[in-house]
Amino acid sequence: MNSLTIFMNALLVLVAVTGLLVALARNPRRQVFLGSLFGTELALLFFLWQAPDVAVAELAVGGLVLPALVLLTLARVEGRSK
Amino acid sequence: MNHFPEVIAAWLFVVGLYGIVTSRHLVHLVMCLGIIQAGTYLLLIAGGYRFPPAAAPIFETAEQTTLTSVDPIVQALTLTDIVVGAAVTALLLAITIQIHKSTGNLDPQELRLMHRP
Amino acid sequence: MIALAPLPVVVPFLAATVLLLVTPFRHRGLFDLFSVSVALTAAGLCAVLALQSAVHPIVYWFGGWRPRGGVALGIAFVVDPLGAGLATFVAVMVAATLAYSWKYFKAIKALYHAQLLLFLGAATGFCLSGDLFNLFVFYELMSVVSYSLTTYQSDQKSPLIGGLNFAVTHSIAGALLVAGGIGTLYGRTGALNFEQVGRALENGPVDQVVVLSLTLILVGFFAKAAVVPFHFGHVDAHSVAPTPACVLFSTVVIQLGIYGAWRVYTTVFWGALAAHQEQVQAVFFWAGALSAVLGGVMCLLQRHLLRMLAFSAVSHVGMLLVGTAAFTPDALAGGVVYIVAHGVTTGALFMCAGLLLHTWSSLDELELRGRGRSFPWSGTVFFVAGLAVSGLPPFGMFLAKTMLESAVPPAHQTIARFVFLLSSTLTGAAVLRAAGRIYMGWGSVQTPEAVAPTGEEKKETLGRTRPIVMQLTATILLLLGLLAGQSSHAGTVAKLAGERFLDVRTVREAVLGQPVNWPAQTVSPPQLTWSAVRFGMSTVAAALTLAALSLLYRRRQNEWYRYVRFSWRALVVGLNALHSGRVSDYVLWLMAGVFGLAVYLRFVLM
Amino acid sequence: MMERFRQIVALVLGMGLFTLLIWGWSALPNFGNYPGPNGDIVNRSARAERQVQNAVAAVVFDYRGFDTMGEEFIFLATVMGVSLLLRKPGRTTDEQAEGEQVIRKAANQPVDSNDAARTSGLVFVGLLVVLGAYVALHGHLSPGGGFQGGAIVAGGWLLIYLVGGSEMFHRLSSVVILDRVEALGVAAFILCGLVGWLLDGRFLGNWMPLGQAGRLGSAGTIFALNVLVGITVGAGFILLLREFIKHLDEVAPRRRP
Repeated sequence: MNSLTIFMNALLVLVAVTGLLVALARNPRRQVFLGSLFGTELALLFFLWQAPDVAVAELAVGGLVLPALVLLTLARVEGRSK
Repeated sequence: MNHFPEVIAAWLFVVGLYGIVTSRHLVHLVMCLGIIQAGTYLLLIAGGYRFPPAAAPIFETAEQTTLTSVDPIVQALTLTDIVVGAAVTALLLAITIQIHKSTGNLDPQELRLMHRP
Repeated sequence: MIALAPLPVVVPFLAATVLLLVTPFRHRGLFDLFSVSVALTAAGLCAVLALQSAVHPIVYWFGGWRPRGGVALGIAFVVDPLGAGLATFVAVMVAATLAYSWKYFKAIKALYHAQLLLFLGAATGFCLSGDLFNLFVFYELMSVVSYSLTTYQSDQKSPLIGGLNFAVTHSIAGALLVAGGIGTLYGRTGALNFEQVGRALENGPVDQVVVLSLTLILVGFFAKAAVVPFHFGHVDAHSVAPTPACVLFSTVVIQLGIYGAWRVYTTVFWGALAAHQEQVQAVFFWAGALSAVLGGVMCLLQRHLLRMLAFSAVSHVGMLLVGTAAFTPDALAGGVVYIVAHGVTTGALFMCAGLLLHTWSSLDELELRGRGRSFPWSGTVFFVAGLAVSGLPPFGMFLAKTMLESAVPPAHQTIARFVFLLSSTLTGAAVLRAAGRIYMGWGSVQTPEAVAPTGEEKKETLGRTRPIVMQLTATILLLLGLLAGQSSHAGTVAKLAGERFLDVRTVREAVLGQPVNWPAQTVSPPQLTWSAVRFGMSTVAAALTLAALSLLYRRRQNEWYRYVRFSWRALVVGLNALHSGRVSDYVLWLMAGVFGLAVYLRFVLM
Repeated sequence: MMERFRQIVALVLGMGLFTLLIWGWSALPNFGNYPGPNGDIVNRSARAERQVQNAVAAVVFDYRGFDTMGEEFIFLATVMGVSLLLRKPGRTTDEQAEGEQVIRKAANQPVDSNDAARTSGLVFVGLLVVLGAYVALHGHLSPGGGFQGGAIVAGGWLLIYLVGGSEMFHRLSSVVILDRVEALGVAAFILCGLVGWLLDGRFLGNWMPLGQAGRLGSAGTIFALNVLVGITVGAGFILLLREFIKHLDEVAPRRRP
């Protein structure tokens, strides 16, 4: 195990934990931020795995556009109930 | 630890499924679907990696093509998969908004398709 | 010679983008005319491909990336008569659906037409593709279009919930199961081309990787094919989607799911599992038997017309699986005739139901009692289609069932016969009962089905919709169903197609090696014996009797009768409760299905 | 009660599935031992044959360009589906676009956006759009490509909404134009493939001059398709955002009376 593998495995554990937190989070708003974090971690992992194309795509989509869509949805569905 | 990435991919699949089954909010359900999709990305990309640390499949000079690199095909597949995942997520979110509009309820356990006479 | 292979996909796709671009010149009739002619063009192209591929398998490499030393870098279309024939059928069904929806919906730009054309391109691509990931892409495109067709009436509650259930279960099936299975196979073989993956698996051991990928891919396609217990999301969507979409869901989408399973199994896993064929085929057989029986029973218990027809489709897909589980050329030939004949006949039924919805804004059999009297024409079509569904000679369904039945290996004959009899009787009886109740006004409203779930329908059509066009399309489809029953033509062609589909060696040589012709082969037309006709007539008689019994049902104070009524009601309530409409239950079924199948395959294959 | 039961069943099945997947995948090659051969062949030959530096772009737009075409249509179908879903009932979407011009006067403004914040925000919009265009244009040379670039541009557009409010966002993203742009992008993708088919029967074949690897206009159709995908994806994502923001406007006045 060199430092690179340690870093990879640590990142994998982080991804696993964040994924679990997203699934267990009951508050959708917190979930969006966790989800965005999850996407960013995945992107970092893909950078490490020498997949920069996928990493950029995941960063743009999973870290930015999709969380934005989710936030817009949440604003819409919670707006009326308040 | 030879298959650690696959273990994490399996974990993400199962966590996502558990989240969907126990979900009480449609937005939460959609996010859990995203976790399952992330499991697929991990599985694919991990399958193309190489030790000792190989280079990314980007070749600025012709000499670099002779070095060992990681698999570009899985990366292309994952890109396609990300688009598909984003597409499905967007559609489901739109359905969520409409469901909220017509029923005012977003709990998947309480949404019923047809009524009992 | 010009390579036509990409055109059946490219033409509808291009036409869809054209429709989106010319929106300013809004003219509804023009959209209808344009899209129907595009679908017919695609059908013609597919038919030409089918004829061409009768001589030799057509292998088309996109971008000209031919395999190098047996390694396929590009994507191939591998066209054989069976796949191309199925693609033709799909195109004809889409054309019929488009013709049926002539001035049907309020036009929202040309989005409806564009969606249907995208669906067509995806479905033909699915039939012709010879690459695992490409197959997945078309699978997903079909799914995405299906979701948005289901939710077309986005201001109503039930289409949205039905669409949600459909989308969630299918996305899991696509993303987790099919994509996961492909990823697993890629991890082992490093390839995506069917033949290359198949060759690599053949040279390797039958181990966990094979078991897991087979499980994931089979369940993924079974979920697409509405096989019990993965049919829930389908039934929900079929009962709430706009009628034209339902036609395609019940006659094309689920059958393509079966076709996908055939295609992947026979190319990718065939060689590797040569020693275990019986054990794998048992999966097809028993999954089919379960679907056929449960679907049939559920079909009879419904009062909502579209839901009833959806369960009928589930039951028929089950019969299809039972009949083709042996994977012999004759079995697959019967399967193809079955898909076509079932498609056109059930399509006619759906179209008649759509006319009722257009006129009365209801799809409830009990509410509609006697209201169909003003439509003697479509009433006749509905009734005759009901007889055809239960297996009346000389309709296509009868020929197909006979071919399927004779292809079942002797060891399973008894069970298969029983399943066929039960399923045909139950689905036929349900349709005939509905025909009697709606178009003749027979029967009482206080029947056991009254406790089945039902929906509130709103009209999806416009005032300008033409009932005559709807009835005409339904009639044409029914006549096509009659045409498909001509054993000397349809049967022979199908048998030859079945032989080609299973000629694994020739296809592999054509894909990874040099172009080859099919070996010379002659087939005899399927034999229609008197005993087959007798069997067909007896299922029809049984269906008519059952329908009559349920129409004659009256409340009586008899002790024995009360017991029957009680258990019948319990069955209705219990089975309908199983179909809870909750997406989380459906996901649990999916998980259980994957787990169960994997455990079974683990013990029989390793 | 029922819910508890469902949780337990999900846990049990989930654990079973977890074991199953790990059991199955444990027979795959160890992590870091990608066996080939397809990827290696692509890596060795793509640069010489297609004058492309990024092998992933070569796979996406050339070797497996047909998949990408399907993917484009999945994206198109989604945008169509979302605009169908989120339309106002009873009106066609074009009429709706005209009608909204009026409604939007009352649309919401971000709470604390003073002019300085808005101006500096808009600078970032420009930066993101330029970055997105750069990523899309250089997909065949460096990491990134049409899809990534398009998504980044859409992110920039989102910033317009954040700093300028929905009024400015809607004014800058006309549905009439974006719809056409998106459809044109996809149509051009197909037409580019059809030209290859007409020239020598290879659909999506690389028929443009290949140029010199490392230059901007190199790699033939890989470059062209990359740009087209960028245009389609950018327009599509902006349309998606627009549909969602449009719905927000309906509740916004109610939220802050």
